[in-house]
Amino acid sequence: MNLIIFPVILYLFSAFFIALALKENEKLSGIACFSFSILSFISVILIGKYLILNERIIYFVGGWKIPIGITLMVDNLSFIFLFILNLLLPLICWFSFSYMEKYLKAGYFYILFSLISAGLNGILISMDFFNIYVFLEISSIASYILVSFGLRIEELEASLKYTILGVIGSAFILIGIGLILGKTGTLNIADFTFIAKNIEKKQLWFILGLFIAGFGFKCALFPFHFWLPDAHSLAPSPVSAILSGIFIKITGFYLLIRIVSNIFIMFPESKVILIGLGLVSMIYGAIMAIEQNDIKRIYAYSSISQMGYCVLSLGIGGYWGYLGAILHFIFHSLSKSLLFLNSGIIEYKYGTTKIEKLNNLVEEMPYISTTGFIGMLSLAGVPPFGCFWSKIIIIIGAIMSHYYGISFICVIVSIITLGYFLKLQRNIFYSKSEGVKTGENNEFNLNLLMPVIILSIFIFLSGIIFSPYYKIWIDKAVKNIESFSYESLMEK
Amino acid sequence: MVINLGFHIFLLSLMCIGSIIAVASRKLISSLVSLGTVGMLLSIYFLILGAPDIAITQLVVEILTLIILLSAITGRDVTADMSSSKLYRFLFIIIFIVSLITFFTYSNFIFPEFGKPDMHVGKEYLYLAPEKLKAANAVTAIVLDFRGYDTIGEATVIFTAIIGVMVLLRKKGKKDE
Amino acid sequence: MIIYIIISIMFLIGIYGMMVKKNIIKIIIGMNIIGYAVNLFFVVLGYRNEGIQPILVPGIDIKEFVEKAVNPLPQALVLTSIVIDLSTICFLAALSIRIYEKYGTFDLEKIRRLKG
Amino acid sequence: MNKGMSEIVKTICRIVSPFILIFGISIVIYGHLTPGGGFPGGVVIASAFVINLLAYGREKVLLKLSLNKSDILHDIGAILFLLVALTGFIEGIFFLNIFDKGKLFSLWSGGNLIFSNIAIGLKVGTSLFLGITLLSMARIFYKKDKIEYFEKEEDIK
Repeated sequence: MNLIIFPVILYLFSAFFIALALKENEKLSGIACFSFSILSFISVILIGKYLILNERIIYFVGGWKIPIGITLMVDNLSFIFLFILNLLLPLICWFSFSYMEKYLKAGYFYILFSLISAGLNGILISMDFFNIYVFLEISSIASYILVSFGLRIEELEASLKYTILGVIGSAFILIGIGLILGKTGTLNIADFTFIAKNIEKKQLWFILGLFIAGFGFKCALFPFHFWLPDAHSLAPSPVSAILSGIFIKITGFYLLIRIVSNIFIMFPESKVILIGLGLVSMIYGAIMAIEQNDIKRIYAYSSISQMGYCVLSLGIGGYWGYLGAILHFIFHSLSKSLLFLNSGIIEYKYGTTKIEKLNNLVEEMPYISTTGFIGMLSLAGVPPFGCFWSKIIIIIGAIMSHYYGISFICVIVSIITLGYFLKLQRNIFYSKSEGVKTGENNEFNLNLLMPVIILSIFIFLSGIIFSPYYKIWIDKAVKNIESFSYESLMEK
Repeated sequence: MVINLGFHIFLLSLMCIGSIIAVASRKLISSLVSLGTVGMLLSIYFLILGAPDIAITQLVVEILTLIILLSAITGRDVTADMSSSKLYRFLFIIIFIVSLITFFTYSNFIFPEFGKPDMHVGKEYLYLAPEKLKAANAVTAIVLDFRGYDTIGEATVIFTAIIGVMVLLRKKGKKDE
Repeated sequence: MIIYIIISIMFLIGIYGMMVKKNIIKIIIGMNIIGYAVNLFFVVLGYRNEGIQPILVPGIDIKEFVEKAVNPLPQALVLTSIVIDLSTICFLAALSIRIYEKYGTFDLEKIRRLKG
Repeated sequence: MNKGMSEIVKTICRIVSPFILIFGISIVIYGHLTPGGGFPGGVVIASAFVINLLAYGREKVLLKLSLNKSDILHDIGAILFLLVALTGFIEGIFFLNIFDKGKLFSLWSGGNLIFSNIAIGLKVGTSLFLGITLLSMARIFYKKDKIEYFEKEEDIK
């Protein structure tokens, strides 16, 4: 099944090819990057087609068997992440055509875009600790650079902060990998879980702690969140859409799922830590979002809050908890990317995202206000849209596991979310107060508009036609989280 | 080569002292020099630990790191580094004490045993590299063949960093600024 | 055990440099020390008492080689990790040059504009 | 023109740097037999150019290996390594070593290891040279209020 490795190879080749031949020509490099991302999307669809009949794909790089070589694996859980990632990337690339026109040497942007995509795809298909670390580093370094792409002072500083914290997080992860190597002599996840069965628990808790801290840095859980608001709000908007929409979920959340529920199965206590961290960052993000005065900063704090929901739901566990975590990941990815792209259009047209400078945009940008409205309603959890279903499932999960207080807090935070989004919506789109910005630049830029509209249609449909089409996949993924253990791969 | 534990500890403590000087020194130049000392000691220690590949790499990478950092500070303001945040220092002292206590109490559980690695994968490599791959250097065989996929990633990391340097040293970020 | 503890002290010194110091170059130095500590940790993991280097030279039997050589796997990983550190330092040096150009100082105290 | 460092340094550099270059190349080529390989060798090759850069100043080095050229070379190195990996697809598996393995301790042994070593050596050497040159040039250009590196190179020619 050679197809599994195609997304990574395609994106790597795209990066090298653009760097070699096209980087001086912005348009051509954009088109090349877009076509490679479409190819990658097609290969992911084909992987999905294969997964209908088979439970998982296992691939031995170089033909070396499990403990020796690097083994790749895609199962239904990683397929859902792969699908969302490769669905968003072409759209964001398309959006960048017009948005990146303003930047000097935008050819480099597409190189870095390809690199970050290659890194994220590589994390998702891998089944080897060190391989995951290497691809994590590729995508992280590319994201540090992308944050500072505009070379404004604030961007440089945000990038510096992000780099420092990211390096500390990576160091934790690397030390954890080293301890795994020292304890068991292997780097393969399946081999490790097979051996770890016979190791005493007290030998392993430190590794788990290091991993939770490291991936906590990556997905901005509460004590490790300092970098996120600056980095996500100051980066160019397509970059914010990648970072907030998908990057923190794959580098943080996906790997946390794997670590907590598939690899370190012997530690049910870790779930309690996740509930605590998730709860605190959920509340913290929501409260901080209220008092911000910049659109993108509100979205960034909202990201912290919504990641809190995901991690909380992962910690609650059980069928409903895992279902809620996966669904919330999907809907939050789509909606948050949509919102960041939306704010990117506003930034493109008006040059600012400060709330007090923007007024009554609904007359000048009817499309944008509609799509933004859809995204915000979805994130705030208003009934027909996606996040309503995921939030209600998380609440059900909390009640089923007898965490009544937590379900109550979830409802409260959801109301706060609705509050600050409605306030934002009213302030920038509908308020007719003084200082209305009357540029007549209501131009109809398809490159900017189409990705946003496509995304909002996705969100609308995925919310309304809830179950029948993709419920099978999500059920399979939930089953993967609940009962899959890597050691079953070792018996063959 | 038989080395007693004392020599290991001696070299390691030298490195520790060097890194303390590197962090604490007031002048950037002197802290860079002591950083270089630590790197060179590290390279020697790698050689003693039976890792000549890494020793070469560490030696040259150390030199290049120093050149990079020196080229970043030469001609610029390198006055004494006095400032350090009080809150973070306090936090750090807590972290330091807590982690030291943890390491000392649980060291048997946290760390693997020194000098007796688990070789159930390592032995396979040592056997397969000369026997099947006909490569004398097991480390190169791992880097480029058994785990070659990692090395693609590694080459990509350097590539990314160089692209990053090019991006950061552009004339300006946006066209209209 | 004492060897691992000294290495972790070195790691903590690096963390100190990154957390407490406010000079960008100092932060890079702290990062470098963290990298040293991690690399050292990996190589020490693979060390075998009275081990030989994992490179076959003519005259040694393969069986003897397998029994005696140190673990080559951590060394291969360290090679990767050294390069990753070098790349990060390259990038950070460029970033600090850029920041210096805007502010005329490496001191973060005078630079800090962003809150929270 | 009194650029770069003193005459002693220049002379020593002139004598030493070819040896460093050859040493680097030999580390790359014999990487599968002796300690070394693509990465250490590439770094040594880069340092051979970098000491010239330090001793003579950048103009003289850039005449030998210009920035444009090293920019292209490091992309080519990356693509070459990817292609070596892709040769495995001829027999159906990514990264499969399909070449003849040869005899132990001879130069041709280990199948594609030597190609990978050369590709990585090229990539690492040129990209580090590129990075360090750019970093050292940034200072000079900021002073002259001229930052873009490709512009400056045309002045040299």
